[in-house]
Amino acid sequence: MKQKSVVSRRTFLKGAAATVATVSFGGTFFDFIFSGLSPAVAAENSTVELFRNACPRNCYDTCAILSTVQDGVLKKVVGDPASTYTRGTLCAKGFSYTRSVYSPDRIKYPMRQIGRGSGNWQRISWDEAYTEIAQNMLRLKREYGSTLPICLNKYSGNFDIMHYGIEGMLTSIGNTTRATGTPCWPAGIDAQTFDFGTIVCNDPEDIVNSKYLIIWGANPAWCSVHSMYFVKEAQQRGCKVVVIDPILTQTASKADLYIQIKSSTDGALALGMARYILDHNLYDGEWLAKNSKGAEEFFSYLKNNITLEWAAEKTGIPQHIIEMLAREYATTKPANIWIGYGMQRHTNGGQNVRAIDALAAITGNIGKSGGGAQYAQLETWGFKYHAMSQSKPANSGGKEDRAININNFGAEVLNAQDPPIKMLWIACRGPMTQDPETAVVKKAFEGMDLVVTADLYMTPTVEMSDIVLPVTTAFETPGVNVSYWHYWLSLNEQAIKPMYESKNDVTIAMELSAKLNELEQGSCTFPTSGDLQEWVGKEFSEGIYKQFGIQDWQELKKGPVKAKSGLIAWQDGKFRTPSGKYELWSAEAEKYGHFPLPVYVEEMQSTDKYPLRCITPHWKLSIHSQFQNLDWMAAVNNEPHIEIHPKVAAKYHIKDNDSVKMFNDIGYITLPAKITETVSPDVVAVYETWYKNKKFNVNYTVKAIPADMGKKATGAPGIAFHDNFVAIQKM
Amino acid sequence: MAKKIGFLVNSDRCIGCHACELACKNEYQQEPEIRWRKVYPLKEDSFGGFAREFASLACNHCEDPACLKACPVIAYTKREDGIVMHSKERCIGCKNCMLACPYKVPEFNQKTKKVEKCHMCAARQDRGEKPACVVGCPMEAITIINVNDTIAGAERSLPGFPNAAITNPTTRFIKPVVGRQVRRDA
Amino acid sequence: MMGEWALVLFTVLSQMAAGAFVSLWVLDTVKGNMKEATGTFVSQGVVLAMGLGLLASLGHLGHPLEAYRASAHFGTSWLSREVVLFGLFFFLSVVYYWQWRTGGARHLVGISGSIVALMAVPTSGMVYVLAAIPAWNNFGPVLFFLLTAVTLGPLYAAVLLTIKQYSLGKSLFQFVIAALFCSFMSFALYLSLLISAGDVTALTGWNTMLSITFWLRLFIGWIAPLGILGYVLAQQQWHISRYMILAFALVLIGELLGRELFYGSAVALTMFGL
Amino acid sequence: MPNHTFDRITDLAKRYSLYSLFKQYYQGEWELARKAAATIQQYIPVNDNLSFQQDHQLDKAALFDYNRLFVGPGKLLASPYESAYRNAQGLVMQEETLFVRQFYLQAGIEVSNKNAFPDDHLGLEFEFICYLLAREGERLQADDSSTANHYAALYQEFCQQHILSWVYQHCDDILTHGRTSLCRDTAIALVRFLQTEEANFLSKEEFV
Repeated sequence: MKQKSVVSRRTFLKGAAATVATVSFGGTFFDFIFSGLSPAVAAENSTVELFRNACPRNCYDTCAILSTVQDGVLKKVVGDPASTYTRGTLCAKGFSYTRSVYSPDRIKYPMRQIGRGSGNWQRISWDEAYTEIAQNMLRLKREYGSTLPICLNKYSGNFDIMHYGIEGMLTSIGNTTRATGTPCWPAGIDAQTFDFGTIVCNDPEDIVNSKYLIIWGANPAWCSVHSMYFVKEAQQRGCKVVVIDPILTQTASKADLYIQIKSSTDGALALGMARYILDHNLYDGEWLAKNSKGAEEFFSYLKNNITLEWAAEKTGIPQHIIEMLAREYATTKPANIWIGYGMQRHTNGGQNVRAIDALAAITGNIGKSGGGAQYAQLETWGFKYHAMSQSKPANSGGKEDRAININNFGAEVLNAQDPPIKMLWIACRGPMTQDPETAVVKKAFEGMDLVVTADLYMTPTVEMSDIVLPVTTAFETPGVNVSYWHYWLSLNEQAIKPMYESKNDVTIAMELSAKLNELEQGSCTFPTSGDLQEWVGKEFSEGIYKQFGIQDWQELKKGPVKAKSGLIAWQDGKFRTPSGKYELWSAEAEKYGHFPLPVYVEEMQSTDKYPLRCITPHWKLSIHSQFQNLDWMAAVNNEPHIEIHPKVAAKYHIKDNDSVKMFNDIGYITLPAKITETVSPDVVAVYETWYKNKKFNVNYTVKAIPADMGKKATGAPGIAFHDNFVAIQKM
Repeated sequence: MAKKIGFLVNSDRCIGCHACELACKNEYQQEPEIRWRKVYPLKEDSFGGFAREFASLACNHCEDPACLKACPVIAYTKREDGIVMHSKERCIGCKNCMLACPYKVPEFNQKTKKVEKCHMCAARQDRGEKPACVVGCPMEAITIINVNDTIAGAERSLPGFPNAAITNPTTRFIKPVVGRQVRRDA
Repeated sequence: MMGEWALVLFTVLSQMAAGAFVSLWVLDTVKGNMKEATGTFVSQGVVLAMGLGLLASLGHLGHPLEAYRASAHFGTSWLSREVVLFGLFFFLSVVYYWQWRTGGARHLVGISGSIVALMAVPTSGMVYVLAAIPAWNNFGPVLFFLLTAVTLGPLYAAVLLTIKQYSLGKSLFQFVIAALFCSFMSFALYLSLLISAGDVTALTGWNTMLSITFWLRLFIGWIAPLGILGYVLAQQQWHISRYMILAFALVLIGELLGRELFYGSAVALTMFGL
Repeated sequence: MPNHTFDRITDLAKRYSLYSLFKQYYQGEWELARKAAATIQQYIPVNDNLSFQQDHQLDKAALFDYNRLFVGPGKLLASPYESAYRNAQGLVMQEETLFVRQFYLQAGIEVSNKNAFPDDHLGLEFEFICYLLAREGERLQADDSSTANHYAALYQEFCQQHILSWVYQHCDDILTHGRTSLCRDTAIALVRFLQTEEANFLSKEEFV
């Protein structure tokens, strides 16, 4: 349209002048009043400051970051050399943070969608947002006699301790419904809770002391980049690194020995090895007698039910390899096993983890530097959770919070009765991209009176929301972070001002509380004001100060600190099980409907109709729906792909890069093929992530099949993400 | 003889995580399509068995750089320590160096209408710091070496790397070692 | 790989101008019966073609206004040498035109202009002889650039001459037919060499063979003009100007297509197969 | 006051009033923006059949259109940030935003909520122009033509270095993506207005 027809000045202004006179502007012609601008304060010379930040993502490494800020603008981020775990480095995602903070796609203002899913948005002020939310909450309380119709779905988008204030916000309005459990690691937690009493792992920097390391169903080269340095260091010091994984992952490519086990049969391999160890008297009877309960029952189970031939047939691994593995593991001391989260996302995931734990127990490899059965640790999470622990208002109705299973969210929201669920609050979460059975989740969203989502970008979840609240990135708000793997504690300072009208989740809680109390005094107990730094300070407990050897949290401004004790799991031999011992036989497991012993439970099998197992691991350039939408990541890779074995590809006449349709009875996706020998003929791999302008979501094909365990420690069973059976065809 | 420096790319340590590539972009905050350092996937079967292997490559700061020879405005100069520098002021955007370089290193910046490439963080190294990619690599898979030193296992090429005889690059490689693999290909 | 219109125009026009200049000089010295008006007109055509070529080459630069600096690296850069030689050639062609116009002693400028022209064209070809692009790392670029000059140049000169009613002898026709035939045969040889060389080079060969531009170039640039000129020779009607103009037009289009193919189909060394 | 100064002031006042309308359109809440758009389209007759009249009744559609183009929450279809047109991915707070910040500083101005709202938002750039024109007018009224000319020069430089380098493309995006005539007609009006300003700069250069 840019036609350059230049209307001559005279004619144009003559036309305009005629009308100007009729409408006056009030006051003199030049009554200029500032609205967005203001006189510049003394032009101070350019200042460059360094701030301590921490990456709050759902990742083993939780890196300590040093941000460079010039005149209030974040210029670059580097790893904080003070941490001996991340050693001054980040990962590809961490290095792209400037592109996230200043992305043009960031949501800038609170907005209201007129017609959920219509794409018609209206900008509203924070006050208008709070008013509508508060009125809705109070209406629901009146209508249903409690705030239970309000449901929170919050999980791993931001693991900064302050963000537990979101749970606190919901508690402070009364009993509410909570999407409980975790899609990530629940079966493994329950398994280790039955075996050890809870999950504790060695300090990952201790891996260098292992002489034999089995990485079982984990891919640290993609999901815990900094651990790989210590794995490599261990290798250089003579440690044999074995990787057991259905997929020849990036980690497997670095292994001394890679075993391509049939997916979901890990328990059979572990029990086969245990049987060999038993038969050849390679077990540590002394350790078992002193520290374990149920060894005899376990050994008799092995003798009567487990044979090496069966294990070989079950796992697809030649018997002599199982024997070699068992012998090497049992005789090389100390021997370490790292149990991955992918490995337990099966219908028999929990039992498989217990079988692997049992290997570590019978060989006495527990409580030792360089040994153990590493899964995760929450030992460094002993905060006060001040922001989370709020009291419920007296008249809020309902007996207690209601839990629904986060891993079957859509169906459970739809089926919730007396009272039904009428309002959703989504924060640090993306159900529309991360949950199974996306169609059911969408149906649940459609049935709501009000959906509020706090997010940074226009995700599919925000598209299905009524109100979107812009939130701050880690660089715009104070916080504190710990990891579920390493033992470091990092402060997160506010490096820059919050962009646009974005707010921290705790600020949102405070201001919503103010509005609720304005509309109905006493309807919300959340404090209505407070400096965010002070909130951070209040999270620190005596235990944390003792554990990390600091007197005051401000010391963390000088850099991250490492826990001073408890770096080797179970070194004191005091197991937190009912018996105080390692329980091969767990009455607690029986109580939750599982076998008391780590017996083998049959894995889910493919069907003729859907012969291929689709494994959906994490993608290396994203954490779930985060990072892959940034422009730097898109420049490295901007295309999902399905990894197919050459034999399978040949059968379907698929060549490299051909477009392939992968489908089962609940959904389908289409994406380019990558022909590779790194998957086995019975498996295809599709990495789960979210590309901002592609209709790709592998979860269209994933059913909400529960994993076997998870209820005890996390409140709900996990999801058997990798028991997803599909068929493929060339497009 | 002056110390000649070059990159040592240890593909045995490299896990293809692209941190080096993004550390470089983070240091210089470039446009997305400008990638001074790229992590190339190597063919699966190049080292026996099948494995996900990578080589992280930026400018190879060659002994006799084709870019320097081809450039009509003498925008390229090779420093005493071997770093091949590109002068933004002199470049007229004729892209002749992009044709001449066997490793596709020089890139055309649409905004400045000039070519640019990795300068091995010359300014950082002059300040005694290591290049951003070297510091940013979690596996310490990229290091700066004296090209004249003999380093165990260091080779001048990798399968798929264009013939080193053309421009005599200073980059040295360490081949990845693929362990024993028990695979189910039946 | 680099379908650059600017370079296609520059190379074809500069080679045409060079070829035309030499043709004019040869006719002038051998025959010596050329009227000054005709000579002026033809040399003016040469200057125009060369000028247009230089102008087109600026379109390829990120910073055209600083193109003058491109001669700085004469020592090692073939591109600098090309810029210097074609710059010099352009200057000499202007002087030659001026001497034709003013009746000055043009012999010395004619010789030196022709020498510079015959050096400039291969130099321009050498710019593309790069180890990084195997398909070009051979006799190809220089030979084809020369062949363009040798086929298109005389034809362009001939067209200008016929416009000025200069009677062309048979020899010019024979020369052009021979040149065209040689160009066709050498490209066929070059193509078969490429395809048999394997991997990246072969890929370039196949890229060429399988592209429509190649087949268009084959008919328009070689077969059609050869047919016409052959017919003209057989009928001894070389004095009829419209055949000459038609042949020139066809060869010009053929050369432009051929050059587009030259730039478009070349595949550089790949990095690890990417 | 000599009449040619009087002419200059009234001319300045007209341009000032139009710029402040565009400022409100880009900076104000929706109600303000809608009113500003309506007033603009009265001054700069965009199309004869005055189609924009009935369109304004479709308030909601115009509002959603306005938000899809300039506000969000999805990807902005006609981003009102200069950086969206000056760097490949439209990242804010990069050198493009900071060039604008330098320019504001030259005139002793800065964004009040600095580093929270990028300086190169069109609403802020128009406000900066209103400021310059207001100071020019005020100086003319105080008969201090040398300072007035200084502000006029600043205004011209800012327009040429910033506004004119991207706002046409911005208006193009509005016309490609805008659905309602309220947004489209305001874009056409803006283009016409800026074209006269551009012509004004050229004609001034001729006889100066």
